[in-house]
Amino acid sequence: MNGVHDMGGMQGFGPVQPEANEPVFHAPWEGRVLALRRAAGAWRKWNIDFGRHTIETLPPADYLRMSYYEKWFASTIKLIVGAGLVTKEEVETGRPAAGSKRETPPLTPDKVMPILKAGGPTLRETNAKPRFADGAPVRARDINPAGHTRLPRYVRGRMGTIECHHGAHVFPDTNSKFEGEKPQYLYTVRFEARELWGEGANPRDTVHLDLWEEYLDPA
Amino acid sequence: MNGVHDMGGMQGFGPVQPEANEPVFHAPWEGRVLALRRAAGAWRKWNIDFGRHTIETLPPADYLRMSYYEKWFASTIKLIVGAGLVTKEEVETGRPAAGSKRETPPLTPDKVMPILKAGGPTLRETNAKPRFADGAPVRARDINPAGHTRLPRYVRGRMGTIECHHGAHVFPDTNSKFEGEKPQYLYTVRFEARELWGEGANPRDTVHLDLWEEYLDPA
Amino acid sequence: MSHDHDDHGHDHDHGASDMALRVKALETLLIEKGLVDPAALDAIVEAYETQIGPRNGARVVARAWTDPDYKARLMSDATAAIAEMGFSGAQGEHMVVVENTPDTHNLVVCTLCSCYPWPVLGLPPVWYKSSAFRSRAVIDPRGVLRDFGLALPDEVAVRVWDSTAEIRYLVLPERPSGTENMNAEQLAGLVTRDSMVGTARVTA
Amino acid sequence: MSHDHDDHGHDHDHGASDMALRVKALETLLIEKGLVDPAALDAIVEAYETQIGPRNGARVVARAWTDPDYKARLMSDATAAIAEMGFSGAQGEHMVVVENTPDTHNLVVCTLCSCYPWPVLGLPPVWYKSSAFRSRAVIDPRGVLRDFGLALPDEVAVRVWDSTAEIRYLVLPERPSGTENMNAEQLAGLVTRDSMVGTARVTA
Repeated sequence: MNGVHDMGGMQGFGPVQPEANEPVFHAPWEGRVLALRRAAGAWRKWNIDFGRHTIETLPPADYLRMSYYEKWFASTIKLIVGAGLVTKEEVETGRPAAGSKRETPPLTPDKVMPILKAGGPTLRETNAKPRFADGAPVRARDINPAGHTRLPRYVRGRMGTIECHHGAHVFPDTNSKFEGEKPQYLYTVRFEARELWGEGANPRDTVHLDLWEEYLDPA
Repeated sequence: MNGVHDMGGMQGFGPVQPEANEPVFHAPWEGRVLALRRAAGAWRKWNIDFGRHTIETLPPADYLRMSYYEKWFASTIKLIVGAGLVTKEEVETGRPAAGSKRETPPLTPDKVMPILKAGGPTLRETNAKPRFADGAPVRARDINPAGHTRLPRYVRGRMGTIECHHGAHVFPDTNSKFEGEKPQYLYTVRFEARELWGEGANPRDTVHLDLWEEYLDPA
Repeated sequence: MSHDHDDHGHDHDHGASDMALRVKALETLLIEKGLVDPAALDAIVEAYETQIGPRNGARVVARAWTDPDYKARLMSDATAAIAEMGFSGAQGEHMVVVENTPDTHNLVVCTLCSCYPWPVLGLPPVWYKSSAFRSRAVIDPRGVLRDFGLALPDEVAVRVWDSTAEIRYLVLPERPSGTENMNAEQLAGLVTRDSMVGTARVTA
Repeated sequence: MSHDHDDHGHDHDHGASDMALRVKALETLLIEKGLVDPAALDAIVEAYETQIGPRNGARVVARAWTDPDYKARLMSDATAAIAEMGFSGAQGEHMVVVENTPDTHNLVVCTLCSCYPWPVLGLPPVWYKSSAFRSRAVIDPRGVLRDFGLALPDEVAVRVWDSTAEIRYLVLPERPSGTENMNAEQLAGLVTRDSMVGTARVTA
């Protein structure tokens, strides 16, 4: 989806404003949102790609206005309602529906550190051979899927060079739709800044993206 | 400027929602904003390109949230304060500063229809010959100016065909910065939808843009 | 798309009454400073409420349908031909007319702001200025047309005109069948604003 | 950029206290339904407040500066070398380390969301998640670095790493001169979070 989340190359957001001695959380509710999202995720009703797409499909003006944890909160509600863990009415009233069954949480305190330490690797075994060799020239495809994709607009149609591959990884475009992991080679592709931004760019500068095989054509 | 105003090709804003029997204005203040902008413009302190850029440089989240006339109102304040017609304090208090001189409005009722009927043509005489002939293949340049431009991102770097020229027109990129009208040939350029959006597009479809000579290279 | 922040809905209502007050305050200030003449403001509003609107464009279209010589002039120099009918000026200084045919459908948009041919169509409707229309018209024109209930067969080419400069576009829709006996005035009554932007056909 | 709507400023304050109430309400609901365990929530928050943060990455960097064999392992298989130090897991499953040199400066961004190497750097700072950083880092990295007070000469190449997949990047900054006699623990004290994202250098 060519959404407002696909920000690479936009201008007009003003300077970057670092904050001195920034705390991990600016208010306790931010940490609770992070924790709720993780604990609800332990029900395994969605995957990371679907979760990202849920944030991307927030109304665009809200996406720009909301803070990071506000977006997480809004998208968590979408996720748990969509997964049937809670109903919209329960979220609105703040109370379990009459007669609803009490569940047993899958994430207990003892499992927290093991789960955080394990993460969710996306590398998968494959028998396929990589289509592109290191150093090969490639062109990023001109695709404009309505759903989730990790091919940013600013490189589409542009020429780059394969730096290396990282083995086969879960493909977000299908995984986000629960259409399968479709693992395929993931490559680091180097683009000259001038290829992306024209002659105004410094000729020494490069931008590197990790792109799946399906995003690339030989050039 | 690659701002959020440069929306061509974005997705995720939902369906277009026509309104049955839409009134010219949805509230009287909308008409007053239109009129105030026009009447303030009669002081000739800015031009249309600078005016457009003033809207484009509203904070992006506001740009998406505000209605059309809210944007006009916010940008009109920026324009009249920036031009020194009023001060920020006067806008905030709603009262003329103590001792400020009372002006004489340049736009009187009798001039309204003549001015609206005349408009502001942007065609200019030129001795130059057009660089591109009808039917010539061209490529839109990869420029990313920080200021105002009328070359949308979605055609940059893409191949098109000259359909015709419209004579020399005022160049917005310089006019918006009060750096001169720099009139130059304006061409209608036809782009195949597939060149812009990839193989998913209908092979019969085309998108046509009016682009200044400086936006184009021979292809 | 769900909107989880129902409690933010009030911003808009709050915003609307707030806007009326703020605009009134600015108008009062500019009048007091002698920067604007309130009667001129009234005249501008009245012009767009009563004189400059899509009935103008409908008259141009109807005449083109009934007067082959006029149509030829309109297609070769739209600005002059439209001025013949008394319509000209702001946001219509340089006009081009694009003609729908059985093979080709035209759609007008302004992706960068909301440019629109005011002298012939008046001020643009909210949907024309919406992010949804501005963003999708160039990448998914057929989807946009479906939002308007217009399903075009794949065989009909869609030409999208993105108003990136000061050229303004008016679509000359196809004259509907069954209107052979109608005069220009009657025909003008059939021509809708949307048909002249390209989001509708004219029906008899 | 001026903001004409000062009266909308209240939204944010309103929003913040409102958010605390809404999050609390959701947490209470999920606990009552037995969907989440409040002690698990506490454990997650505590992990990111006390254990998972940029001191981890600083230890990796300091060891790479002082242990050539470790550095070789880190550059060839960062995930394994970082796991040696006890750091692994969510948002750091597949790590790559990129090294700054006198000729080359590396900068990490995620233009599509805010991907960041949590096990070594903790949760990302607000600026990393901001539209300003995400948008500009790829088109104007040198301007972004100037916002951080880092003016790079044209001769130094800038490599931007856009974290579009599940590979996470850690910048290995240059070891500052004058630190020849410092041990790994002392060196780790010099290494800032920003230096490992690429928006700062390490200074002695």
